[in-house]
Amino acid sequence: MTFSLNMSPADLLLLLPEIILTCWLCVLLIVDFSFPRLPKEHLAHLSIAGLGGTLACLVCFDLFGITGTLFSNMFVVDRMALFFKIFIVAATILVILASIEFVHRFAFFRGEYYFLVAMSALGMMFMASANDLLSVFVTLEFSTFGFYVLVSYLREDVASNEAGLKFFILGVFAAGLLAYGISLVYGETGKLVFSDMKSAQATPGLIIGFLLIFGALGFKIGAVPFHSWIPDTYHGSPTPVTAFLSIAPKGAAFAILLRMFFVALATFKPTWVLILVAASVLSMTYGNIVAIAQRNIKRLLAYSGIAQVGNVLIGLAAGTKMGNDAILFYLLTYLFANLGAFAIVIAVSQAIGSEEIDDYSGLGRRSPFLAFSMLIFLLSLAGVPPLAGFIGKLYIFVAAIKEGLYTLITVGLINIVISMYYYLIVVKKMYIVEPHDPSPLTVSGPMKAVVYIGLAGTLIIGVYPQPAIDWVVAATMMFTDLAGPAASLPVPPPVIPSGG
Amino acid sequence: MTDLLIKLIPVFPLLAAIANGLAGSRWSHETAHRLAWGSVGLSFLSTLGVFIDVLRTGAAREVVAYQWIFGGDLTINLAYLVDPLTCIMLLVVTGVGFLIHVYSVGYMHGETGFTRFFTYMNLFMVSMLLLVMGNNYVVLFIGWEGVGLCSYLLIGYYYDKVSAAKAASKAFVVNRIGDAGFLLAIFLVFINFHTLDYTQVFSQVGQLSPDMATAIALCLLVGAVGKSAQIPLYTWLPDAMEGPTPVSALIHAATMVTAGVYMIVRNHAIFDLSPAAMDVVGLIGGATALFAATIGLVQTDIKRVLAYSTVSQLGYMFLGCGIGAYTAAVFHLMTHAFFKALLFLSAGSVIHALGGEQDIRHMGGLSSKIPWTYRLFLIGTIAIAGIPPLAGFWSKDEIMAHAFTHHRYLLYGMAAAGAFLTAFYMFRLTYLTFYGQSRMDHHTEAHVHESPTVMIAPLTVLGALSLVGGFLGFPPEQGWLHHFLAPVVGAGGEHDASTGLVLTLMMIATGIAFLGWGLAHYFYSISPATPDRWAAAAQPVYRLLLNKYYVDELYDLLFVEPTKKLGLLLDWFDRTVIDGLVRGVGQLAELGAAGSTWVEKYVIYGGLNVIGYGNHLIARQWRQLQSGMVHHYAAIIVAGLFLLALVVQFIVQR
Amino acid sequence: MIPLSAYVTVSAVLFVTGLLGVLIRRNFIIVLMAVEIMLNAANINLVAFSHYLESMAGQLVALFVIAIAAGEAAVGLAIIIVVFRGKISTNVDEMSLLKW
Amino acid sequence: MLEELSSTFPILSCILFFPLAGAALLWLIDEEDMLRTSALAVSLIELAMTIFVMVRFVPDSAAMQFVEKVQWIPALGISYHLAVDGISVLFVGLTAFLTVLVVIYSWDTIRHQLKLYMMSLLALETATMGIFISLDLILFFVFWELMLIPSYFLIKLWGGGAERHYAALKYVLYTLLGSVFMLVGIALLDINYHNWATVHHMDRVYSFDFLELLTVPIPLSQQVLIFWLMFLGFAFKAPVFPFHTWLPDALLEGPVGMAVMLAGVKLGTFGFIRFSIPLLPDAAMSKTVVLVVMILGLAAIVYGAIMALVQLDLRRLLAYSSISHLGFVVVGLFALNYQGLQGSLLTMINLGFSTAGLFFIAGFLYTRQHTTQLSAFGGMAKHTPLLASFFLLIGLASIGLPGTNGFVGEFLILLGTFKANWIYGAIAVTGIITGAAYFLWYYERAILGPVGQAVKDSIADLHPREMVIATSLSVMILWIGLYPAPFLRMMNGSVQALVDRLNHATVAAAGIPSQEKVD
Amino acid sequence: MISLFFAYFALMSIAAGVLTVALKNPVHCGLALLALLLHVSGLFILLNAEFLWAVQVVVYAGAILVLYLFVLMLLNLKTEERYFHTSSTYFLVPAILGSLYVLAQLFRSPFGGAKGDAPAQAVLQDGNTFAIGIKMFSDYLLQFEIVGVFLLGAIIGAIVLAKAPKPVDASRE
Repeated sequence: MTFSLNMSPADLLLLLPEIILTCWLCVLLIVDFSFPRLPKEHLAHLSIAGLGGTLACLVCFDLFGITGTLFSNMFVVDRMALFFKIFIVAATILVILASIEFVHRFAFFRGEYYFLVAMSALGMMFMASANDLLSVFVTLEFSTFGFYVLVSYLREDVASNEAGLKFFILGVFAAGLLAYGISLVYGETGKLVFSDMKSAQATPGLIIGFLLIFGALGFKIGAVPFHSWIPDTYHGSPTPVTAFLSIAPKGAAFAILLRMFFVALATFKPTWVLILVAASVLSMTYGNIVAIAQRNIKRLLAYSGIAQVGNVLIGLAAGTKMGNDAILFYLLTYLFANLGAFAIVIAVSQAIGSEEIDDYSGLGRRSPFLAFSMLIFLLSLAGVPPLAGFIGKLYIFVAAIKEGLYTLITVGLINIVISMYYYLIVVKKMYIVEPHDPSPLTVSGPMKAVVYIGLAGTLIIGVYPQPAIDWVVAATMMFTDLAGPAASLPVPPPVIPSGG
Repeated sequence: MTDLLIKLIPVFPLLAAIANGLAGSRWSHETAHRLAWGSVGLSFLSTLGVFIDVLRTGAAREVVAYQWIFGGDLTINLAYLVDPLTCIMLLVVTGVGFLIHVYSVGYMHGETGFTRFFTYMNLFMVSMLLLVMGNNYVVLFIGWEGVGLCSYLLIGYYYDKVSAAKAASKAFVVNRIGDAGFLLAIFLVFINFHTLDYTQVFSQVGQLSPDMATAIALCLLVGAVGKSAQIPLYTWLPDAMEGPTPVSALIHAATMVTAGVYMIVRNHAIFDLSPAAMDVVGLIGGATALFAATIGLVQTDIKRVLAYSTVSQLGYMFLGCGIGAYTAAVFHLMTHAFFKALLFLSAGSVIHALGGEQDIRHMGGLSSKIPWTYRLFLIGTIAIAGIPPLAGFWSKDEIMAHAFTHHRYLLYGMAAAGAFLTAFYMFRLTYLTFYGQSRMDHHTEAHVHESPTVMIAPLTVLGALSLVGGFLGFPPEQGWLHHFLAPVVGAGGEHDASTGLVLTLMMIATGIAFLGWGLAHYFYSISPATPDRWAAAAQPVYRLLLNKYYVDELYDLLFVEPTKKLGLLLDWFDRTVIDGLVRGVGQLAELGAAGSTWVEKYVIYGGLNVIGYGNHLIARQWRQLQSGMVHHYAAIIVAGLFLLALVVQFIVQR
Repeated sequence: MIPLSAYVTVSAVLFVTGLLGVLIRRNFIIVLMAVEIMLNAANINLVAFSHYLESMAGQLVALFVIAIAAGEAAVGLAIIIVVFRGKISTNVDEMSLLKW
Repeated sequence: MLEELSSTFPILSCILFFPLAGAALLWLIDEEDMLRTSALAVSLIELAMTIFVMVRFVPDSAAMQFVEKVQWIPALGISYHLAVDGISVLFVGLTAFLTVLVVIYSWDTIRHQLKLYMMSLLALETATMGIFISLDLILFFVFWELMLIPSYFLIKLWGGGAERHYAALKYVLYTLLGSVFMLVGIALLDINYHNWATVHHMDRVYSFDFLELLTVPIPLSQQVLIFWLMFLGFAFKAPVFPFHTWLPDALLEGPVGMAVMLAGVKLGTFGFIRFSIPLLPDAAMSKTVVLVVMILGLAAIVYGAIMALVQLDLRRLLAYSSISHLGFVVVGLFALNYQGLQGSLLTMINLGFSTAGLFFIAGFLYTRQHTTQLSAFGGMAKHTPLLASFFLLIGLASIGLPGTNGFVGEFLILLGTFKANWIYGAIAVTGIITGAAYFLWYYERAILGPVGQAVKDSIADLHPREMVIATSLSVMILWIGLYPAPFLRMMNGSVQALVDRLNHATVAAAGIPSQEKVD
Repeated sequence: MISLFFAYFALMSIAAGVLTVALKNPVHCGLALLALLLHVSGLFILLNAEFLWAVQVVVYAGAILVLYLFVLMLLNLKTEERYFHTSSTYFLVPAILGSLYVLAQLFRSPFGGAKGDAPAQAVLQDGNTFAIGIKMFSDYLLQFEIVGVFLLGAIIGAIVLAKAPKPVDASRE
């Protein structure tokens, strides 16, 4: 038993983005402590700068194809990990931009807010690279941790406290499940790294273990039946945190899910497809239907988020490379639409101090810009062409239909109609109902920037999605062996084409 | 040259109609009516030119104006066929039409919508000309519906009268029933012959199976029955008298209503193949002739009597067609056009003289006050009653003779009875109108005046035609008309009757006519109280006749009301059930259909129902799951895990 | 020699106990303790497997689980204090402001 | 010069996006008169462009013309593919024409949020144009869905009825429900192509391109499945009989302009003839499909007409009459012979003039009496003879009087149906009787007769703008009725190609003779 | 002998666990948890995991549990009147049944994972702590670092949440 750390300093390069961010976190902390009188906006700018640097580093990695593995395959930097890291960092930057104004609501520790947000981002970046069960456990808890604090950040607000407490209890409960699941899987395989588990047998311990792990990850993405924390937590949290929570952890968790299902559990595909189908159907139906009854926009978006995750699970259930492309692409479209929508919720809540849908009455008059953007985002979420959401849904449905998941598709499509209904309720409020107070709303610069970025993303990906598709297709290169015609599909009769 | 003339015939009135229609309000009434009758006059002249040409060459002409509908195996041209039959029809239409246009100038003088009237009249001329000139079924159909439209417009000329508006709609809708039949016939023809041109159809007609021929013939008959107001679709024609009198004369007596006869004669090749259809035609004709005549007995409105008489006379024409006496039918059509137009216009003159009074119970003793009208009306009466040597006698007798010599004694009997009744009610009309004591109120009486020359002159022409028109078909079955039409309808109705029989039948017909006259004379001149007594004695019959056998009411009861009821029912169905399904199924549940609609509610419309109904039923139930209690949430997670474990168990065991 | 299944059974029973504790207890702090029981169950498993499979990985995971549990306890108790300040209660039942 | 222009210049893209650009332009304008004038100018220029296309269109050809094709999302085989052929070219013109009229109509009838209204209208025009000229199914779907947004706002914001919110939502959700099924159908087509392409080692493995999909055989069972999925999409939009309940609501509650576009531009049935029938000929010809669709169509004819008989509100009546007419169109389409298809196509165009025209008339009446309930009218002919005349003319066109456009289409449909099956034909013919009945009865009660008590004394006849609308509609009605040759020529080639495809449709059939391009 | 120890530690752990969940007074619960932790550490000893035993006793029982008790004291919680949920019974029975089922499944499971590279002899040779250290700073270095940052975050988070508001804080800006 000898010490063997086979790592050159060059290998550390693979960790560069994380290292940058970690160092920057320390800088943030030090600056915050050293200059208590520094306006906190500067801290925001500082953290954006750090995240920007990280993003730039990640983009360079992606452009130059820098990939590799570290620590006996436990830390993977491949195109998919890079995709999700870019996704997470981009989301974090947008969230911080959207928070700048909101932070004034916190009575204390305004600087630490940025630290915690960035720290969660760091955790999620590690998640995107996690390739073994221990990393999954550690990074998952790491990223969730920041959120425990962030959700209850409004210390004076009972709702925020309650949301934090509920989230925390369910979170550690899920952590308990995860730990136990990991222990079972470890017992059955003797391994922790996903790629070493390929030859595992379907023993009860393994099944229960992976079910528990799936439960914990499902908790993270908010899929029914592990969704129960979502509405309350989204509702009670400070809105920027909700926005962050609604998008970034989902991306990170999907990275793990993809690795787990397609690397560790590739041989059990028929089994987990059915689980995913069940979860997907439940998520879509439950999320969409309950969303109808909501009166609070954050709650509505929470339920809609549950439903959207159901849609993403359709892609996962397809179990093909195309399905995975679709997941990545869908998440990308969801990033812009959802963050955009939350940005508007933040802006409106800043301006009128309410998050009730009723108070969106006449937004079309009071702030045409916000209302129009909200319309675009909601329609994108609903999947109306030519917005990004439509292409995303289309991509996922095509992938699923290719695998013959007709039931799933039918449920999904009906759900689109239902979802249209409650999105239209909001639209109706904004455009049709007369405002109680017709005074125009003001929107701060950073908020406008977020909305513009969301709009640009939604529209550009909708109208010209090819680059994005190319990107996600490249990002899932590791699943290439999954591609190709599925054997289960009937081959058309051999007829010679005489035209075209 | 002739081709150009043929093309021009419908163009003149069309131009006039367009000019009057678009700009009529800009210029004076004089300009308008000059344009109107001038154009018809020009058409008449062109017709004459064409007629002379046809007479000279004896050949049919086909002229294509332009390609209308085409594509695939179907080509329909807007094209004309001018053969002897068309010529006769053209002469009648343009000739009588011209006279009535002239007459209208006087009759319509001072009416509001004077220009509108002439626009419609000219439009009618166009349609009628297309109808008779078309070389294929579809052009015929354009004219067919076009005249229907103009009839609608002209019946509804006094549109602010509710009765006029209703009558107009009724005429159109009833006609549409016939049109539907006609359309079916057209489709059948197309399916069997792959063309709709007469010449091509009739040249291949031999290939037709008898059953198909019967089908086509019956469908055509439905169309003809509608347009020519035969049983069972005659009810619109009496109501159509709501229109101005020249309209009644032109459309509802002389031309449009005879279109059915024209159509049957035109398609005689198909009818000839189907004895069954022929029988139906004959029976309908005979029945209508008799039936309408009985109603005519008791009517008191001068125009309505004439209207029923028209229906009855059209019945004769159908009867003629039904026994294959096409020439006779066309002959009767022609003479009928003369004398019925004469009668209507004279009646119009009477009405004009009386300032709008139409009820014969309020007339009487007019013969001295409006002598010209009286004389001309009398000529018409004698002509229609079938007293030789006036026009009506020859044509009607020919039809009856054909019926007899073809051993259709039932039809003959009907025709004879109809003839008797015709003579009776026509003379009744004459007596009540022109003889006896005046029953007018003083105000009306004071203003009685003879119509102006512009009205009397056309009447005179028509009177002359009624007097001598019959000789076109003299001697019976060998006349000029028969020879002229022979190329189209064939010799038609050959029979081996001896001259003696023919003469005998003539005598009988004359006798019947005189009998009717005599009876009328007795009733309304010698013993005016008798009719009332008789009416009182046979009260039910009288009422039945007076109410026109309640046919209108019957139709309402049988067709109109049920349809409306069905509509209301469906409307209710649509609003309640179909919408209800969508809105949520509350109402349906009340109807006890909850069980069957459960699927719709929760499955099909499960999403949709959440919509308008606002209950958000499922949402409200499901959101209870989100109770706010953390341990419930944890329980949900655990339960979900068990659920998924069961799913896996299920798969693994399978 | 004690069979592996004995350890697995002990850990499973403990795990179920913890799980039930989360579900049925009203007091947040006890709920948190129940979660600790669950984590301990996992740790027993991990160490037992580590021993029987002759690999150190299990023990390391258990070590990390303990570390994470420590962090969780810190933050969790902080949250409870915050909530207690607002509500003067640590009962789950009284935490249902946010629902539906 | 002009020829070069038409072969290289992306005229269809211009037609497609010009109204949208115009809408964006309107955003900048605040002054109301300027807004109206600009909107009119935009729609007129659009009309001019479509007329250019129609004039330059080579008639009697089945070829796709003015083709523009650019890869859009190659990964999914989605392309930006625009073209017109005989089936779609007339719709392009119709849409532009109706938009102009709606703009004119809305000149002073829209009193609030004029800018948004005009923008929505122009956006609607773009979406509608897109539906007609897209040859890529996804592109088509994009516009299909996009159309909902302006429609929703148009119904909701400017509708006259109290139930307009409900109506707007109902419309959107119904269409959406149908279209999601359609999307599955489209995706199945793509998957089918994909399987084929993979087996035959073709370069493109995915394609949503209409012309490419045509070349690939589809197994019958698959065809039937796809057919029904797409049928749902089109049937909800059309709407075909049991899916129709949104239509009366939308037409009654929505503004007249929207009603004109909804009732005048027959998107659903266009979908049948553009995509369903050519792509899925075997399914379209299979017994069950024909039987079911025919029964639905006939039921719509009879049902719509009977419903219309008892309506007391003109717009509701028109809605049901519209359902009845759509029954004709559907029946004609699924006669699947030359006359049926040609007649249906022409009737779809015709309805754009007649039904839409009647909605304009209803709008005129509404402007005068602020309702279209029968009780508010009576004897209108007295005070408003011009209105009465145009009402009659357009109404007669809608009931198919010979000499008007309605006859040509209806005649062809009935002939085609009769050819296909005489029983269907015979049932359909009854529709023309009831058609006359419901129109004339309403006309009689509203326009003829003595002047109604509710009719205002000050009621005015058509003013010049309304005259422009009514006259231009009447001209088109009579033109198509009396001399339909130019229109028939435009569509004949494509209809012939479609019939040929149906006649030779087997699983092995590949390629429609409309592959060659005309430059 | 070892079996005897195992039986003692195992049964005591389970009993302590049940007591933790079932006792009324939160402080008693905390003490029961302490008993549980200590007995579990005994199980670790039986499994040759001395380092973990130490960690369990020092960190878990020593630090974490004291924190719990500290908070319990701080909040001065009284014994609850109803310490179970009223609705507990509804899911207690199914949960127990389900758990028994899972337990049975687990009992059937072989847990025959691949043998690792650390046989008991090798570990005993240099000691368990040494073996853990070698692994920790080679393969698991990254996770170790992550946990380091994690604990930093946890500290800051706990401060952010629990630190009592001071006038200084309010005037910081």
